[in-house]
Amino acid sequence: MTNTPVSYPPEFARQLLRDMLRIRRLEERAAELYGEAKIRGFLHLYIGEEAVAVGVLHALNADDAVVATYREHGHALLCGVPMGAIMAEMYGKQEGCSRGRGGSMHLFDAGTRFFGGNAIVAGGIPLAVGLALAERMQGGRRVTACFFGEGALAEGAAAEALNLAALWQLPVLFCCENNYYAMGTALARSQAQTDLCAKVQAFKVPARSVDGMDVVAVHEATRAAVEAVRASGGPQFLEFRTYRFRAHSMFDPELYRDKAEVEAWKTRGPIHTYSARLKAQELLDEAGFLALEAEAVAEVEAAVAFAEAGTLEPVETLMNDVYTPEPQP
Amino acid sequence: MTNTPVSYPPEFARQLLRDMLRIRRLEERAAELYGEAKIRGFLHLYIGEEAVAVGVLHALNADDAVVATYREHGHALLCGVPMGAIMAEMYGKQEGCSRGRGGSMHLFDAGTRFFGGNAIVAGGIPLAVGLALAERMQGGRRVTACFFGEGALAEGAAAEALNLAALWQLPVLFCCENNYYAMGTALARSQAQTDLCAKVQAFKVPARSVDGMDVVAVHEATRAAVEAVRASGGPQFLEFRTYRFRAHSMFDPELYRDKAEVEAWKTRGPIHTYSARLKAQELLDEAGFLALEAEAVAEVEAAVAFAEAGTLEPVETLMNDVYTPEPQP
Amino acid sequence: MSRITYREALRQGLREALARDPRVFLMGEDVGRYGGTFAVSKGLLDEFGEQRIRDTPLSELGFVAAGVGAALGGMRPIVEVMTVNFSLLALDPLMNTAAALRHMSGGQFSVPLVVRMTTGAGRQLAAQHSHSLEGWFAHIPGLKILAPATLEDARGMLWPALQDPDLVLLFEQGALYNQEGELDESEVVDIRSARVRREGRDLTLIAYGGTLGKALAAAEQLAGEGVSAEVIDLRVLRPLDDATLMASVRKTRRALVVDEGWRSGSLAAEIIARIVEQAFYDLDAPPARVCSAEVPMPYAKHLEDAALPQVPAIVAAAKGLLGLA
Amino acid sequence: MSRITYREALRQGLREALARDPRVFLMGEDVGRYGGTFAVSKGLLDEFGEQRIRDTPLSELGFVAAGVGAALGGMRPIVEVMTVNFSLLALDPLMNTAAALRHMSGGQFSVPLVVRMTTGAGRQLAAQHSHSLEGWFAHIPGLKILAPATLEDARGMLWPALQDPDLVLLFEQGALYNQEGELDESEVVDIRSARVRREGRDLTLIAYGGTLGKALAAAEQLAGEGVSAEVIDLRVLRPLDDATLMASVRKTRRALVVDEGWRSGSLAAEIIARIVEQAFYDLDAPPARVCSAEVPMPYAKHLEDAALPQVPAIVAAAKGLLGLA
Ligand SMILES: Cc1ncc(C[n+]2csc(CCOP(=O)(O)OP(=O)(O)O)c2C)c(N)n1
Ligand SMILES: Cc1ncc(C[n+]2csc(CCOP(=O)(O)OP(=O)(O)O)c2C)c(N)n1
Ligand SMILES: [Mg+2]
Ligand SMILES: [Mg+2]
Repeated sequence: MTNTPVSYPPEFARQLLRDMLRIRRLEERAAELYGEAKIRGFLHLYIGEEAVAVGVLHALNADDAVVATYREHGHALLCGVPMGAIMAEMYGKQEGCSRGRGGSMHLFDAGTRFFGGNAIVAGGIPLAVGLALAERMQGGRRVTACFFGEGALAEGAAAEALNLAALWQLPVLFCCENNYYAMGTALARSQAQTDLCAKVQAFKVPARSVDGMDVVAVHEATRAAVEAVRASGGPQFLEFRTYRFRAHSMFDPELYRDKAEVEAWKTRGPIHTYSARLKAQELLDEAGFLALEAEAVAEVEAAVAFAEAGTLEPVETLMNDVYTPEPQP
Repeated sequence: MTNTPVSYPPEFARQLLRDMLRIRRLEERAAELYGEAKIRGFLHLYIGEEAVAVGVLHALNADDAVVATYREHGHALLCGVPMGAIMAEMYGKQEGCSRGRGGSMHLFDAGTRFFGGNAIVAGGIPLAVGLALAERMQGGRRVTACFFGEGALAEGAAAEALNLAALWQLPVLFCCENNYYAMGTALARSQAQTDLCAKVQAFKVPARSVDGMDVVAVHEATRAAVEAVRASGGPQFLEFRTYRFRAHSMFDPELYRDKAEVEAWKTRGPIHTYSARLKAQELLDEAGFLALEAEAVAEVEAAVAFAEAGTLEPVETLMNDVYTPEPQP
Repeated sequence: MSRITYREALRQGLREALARDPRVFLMGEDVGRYGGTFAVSKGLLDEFGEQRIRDTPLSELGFVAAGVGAALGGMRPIVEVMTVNFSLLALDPLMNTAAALRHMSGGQFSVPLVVRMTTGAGRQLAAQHSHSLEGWFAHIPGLKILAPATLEDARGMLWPALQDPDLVLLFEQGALYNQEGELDESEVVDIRSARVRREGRDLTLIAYGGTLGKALAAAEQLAGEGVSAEVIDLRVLRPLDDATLMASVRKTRRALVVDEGWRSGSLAAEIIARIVEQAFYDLDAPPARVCSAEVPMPYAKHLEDAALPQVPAIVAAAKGLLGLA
Repeated sequence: MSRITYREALRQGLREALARDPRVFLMGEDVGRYGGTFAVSKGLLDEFGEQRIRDTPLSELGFVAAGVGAALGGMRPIVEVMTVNFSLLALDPLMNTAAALRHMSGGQFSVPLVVRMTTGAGRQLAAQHSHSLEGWFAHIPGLKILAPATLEDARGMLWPALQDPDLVLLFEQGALYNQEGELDESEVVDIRSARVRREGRDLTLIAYGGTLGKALAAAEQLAGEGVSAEVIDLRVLRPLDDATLMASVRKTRRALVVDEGWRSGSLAAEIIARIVEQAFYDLDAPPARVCSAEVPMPYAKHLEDAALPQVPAIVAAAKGLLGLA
């Protein structure tokens, strides 16, 4: 798969790489800032899995809805949330995309229909089904894409949501990021059925497994699935086989997996394999790569500067937005 | 299937009929008593489904555990709870099997390892998995049989429990009483996947569908499944296709199904078809049938008399057993 | 004025809302073909069709969360959880998501969802079908809680609840479904205030939902014994209408809360705490409460009766407060 | 005496229980290979093996209910729900089944299950990971609730909880895991009583779990200002130890409850109600409370701090009670 030619227009082919780099550099920086105690709480990095968010989100329209998890910096960014607003959110500044109240796990953006930032495992899945129901009832054609990990598929919420989506034929794209671990629990140690597509198909949701380390494979599979959702009105499920290169969160001592396993997956890293392909096809040269890198780093540093310059929400407004304010007459 | 010969010893062959009659007459009487306001609350009748409880429970050992639903008079009876204790429970008398505190939906009997009487749909399923876990950890060979309706399979609790049982290979016999309706909601209107065995197999629990109107088929399938559980240590799932001839509960106007459908199923009624087979094979004659009938009616009337003669728990002990009393020194 | 049951009043409210706003739809277990477990939604399927009267699978967590999503997506869903007992399966989307979403998103997303559920005991449905948890839900910031006790509120609370931009839980008292009376069509129903249902001088009885009728009956009986009890119907359990409560308590100087919830950690405790915080020096006696016994509800009628607040206990507690015991 | 953290004290308790009774086992998400989300169970998998240290799938409802079943089946399970926030997925087996089972079966089945969970805020984990719901759980009849605030209780409460024949919920305070101190090995730990952690004359501060340390700090500061505060650690949130509470309040005549739960419907409200019911005429001032703001917990540190009970607010409220404001 990794050797199939990239047949995209050069601009778009590079865009995919650019976006993976943007996520990678953003998160590497966030990890550093966590070390400096600028960012606190739980911080879950997506490093190694970037091909999934990038490949999927480039296959959606701007007005499609997206529901994600606590590992969602990349998804927010690709939905169009400015990097500065993401970084400021992690700093707890009111310039953040959730005014600093959400932090890393609760990025939101109404403008781009990015519905979070959900820190309850599987909690976003039935929520996405409801968004799709609303779309269907209003006669719209927008898709709701919902991201979650393979661990979430053991939750009852996932089973109930899959059934509802299939029963009512709702336009949901289920995007399962199978990175083989839920915190420290390997898939085979938590689910009797490790063939996730088989599990999901039994709910009558069409399902397909995809190489999640290959941004082109992700993008192509998603385009087909989104088309199927729009054509049929019903749900589709994609399993993206991927891997997180870092710990689950900043507290994880990683006792549960071999270094060798991590290293083996790293050789399939989505960024270096894809940029190698681009270079092999002469869609990119080293200078071009360095330019993209520099661009990403510059964006990150600007985001950090934005966050640093950000301000704290006054304590006086703490109680605002527990309820929606009454419209002023 | 209904025409295959009954190859059981005559005594046992008649026992199956006797037990179906006992349940039927008990419940018909309970319905009358509900009309007389002797029994209150919710009352869910099993009429039409008797072959399932009888066929299954005769395949279990006395010390196997049983977990049932709110439609459990028959299961309690076949586990060995005296009919009088069941009737007294529905009367709310302290001679009832739950001291009159449980009513129809909460029959319990520690002595026979009958774990209720659970009125939360699907609530008994993970409970049964836990009982089986305890058995496994203590090195026992007893099976836990768990009854529930097809509607329960849409609950997240069911999905989580099936996965746990398969993952940990626990000795549970899942007995799904598929009567095609959950209250007024037909299976096809509530689950995208109507092939319940396919759904369950996807969780890696071996599953088989059985004619639930044929007590012999139920019994044979259960014997095989119980043997498989004891041999493998792992779970088995049986779908019994059956039908309730009465309303869901005493409040149900039955707007959701055709009279014709009900009548069609009634021609397959488990009692008259089985007694016809016994007669055809000369394992039973009309006098023998009437004797069984008379016996059942007498047992029911004795149970009613027992319940009528029962006493009310003194109000003073209302608060007993919210907590377990301290052992007296 | 028209003669009507609490059930019919609720149905009228549903019908009006469905007719008035095409974004409104009803979803829950057996709301359609079955006609509603307690027949509240009977006939609505024929009138409004399958799209707007949606029978769901047995998946409380799933369809409540889907209701949250549908509200976010522009609809005005009414989700019926058959009884509050089963809502324990759906607390995560209610508390962790819907109630928190607006605040944690920095004010970006409101959840205009109404969840209806039947609450309360009194029908011999035993431990797993008799909870009164509306007061317990009132602990959760971000949601509003309504407890219609009158026909007017049964009919009239739904529409303002649907106009409310935030999650509203509407608790219907199961024991009231068959209660019949004259509906005052002219009453304007808000979802903000408590109401004085009977004026009095000597003490304030504070009740709601299933206990309002009992408090009124107790007041009647007390009147016969020369005691003038004021009766307040809370109506809205969150946020509480402190002003109405305190005005009454300052006047009568004595308060008795009647609450079907279990005593410890009841809404009654919160009301007592507020009275103490806001009106301590106006009190002539410690505020008191009559609640349910702290026991899983038994099936047997006499035990269930003993476990629930009853008129004689309310009368006795009221007299106790007045030193008439 | 040995120097130890709250986390290590909890681990000692687990290790001792596992060693002492072969029926005891621990199950929950990531208790094994990962080493425990908060490292409480670190090392136990190696020591006791996979049968007794069981990693579960992400299925809170399923494995909590399985714990109930395993308890019925003769084991003594300790189920870890990673944090109280996720226990909202498992309320049905806890409230509808385990807490009700003994009563509704007429006394036939007890459920000797211990459920451990992390509770509380203070670590910038935001709205979905910061609930303090232990006081809310205390509303439910049929269960017992423990809130260890000291090293001795962190180590010592587990064993008596396992001896208890009924469902016990044990809430560990997340913000205390790293707290270090001297463990008094000689202390006998019960799971029935509240404890006076500091004697005083002028008012009673009532706290538990995460607020005990703050109450003690406030008492210290008050002492510097000439105010003698008694500090009570509730320890057991259900059933409450009224005797210890009332003895102190009758002595000091003033009470302030410090509770990390949201204010409305808090355990603090229940305690105020009880004080009023049992000691009204002994009071020199209305009992008061310092609770969390009624807001989904924000991420930003300064907002989280503002939402939680803090020492200055406790000191100010205490002085207010004494008319020193
Ligand atoms: C309901 C719930 N249970 C437990 C947790 C704690 N937790 C956070 S992430 C996680 C692992 C989830 O694994 P997976 O779904 O595979 O997603 P991944 O983190 O691998 O992307 C767990 C157990 C939670 N947030 N919510
Ligand atoms: C969690 C839950 N939701 C809803 C109900 C109300 N209810 C009781 S029985 C029932 C139908 C169950 O159908 P099924 O599982 O097929 O069993 P059957 O009654 O047909 O035997 C419903 C919806 C309940 N008791 N528990
Ligand atoms: Mg994963
Ligand atoms: Mg059924």
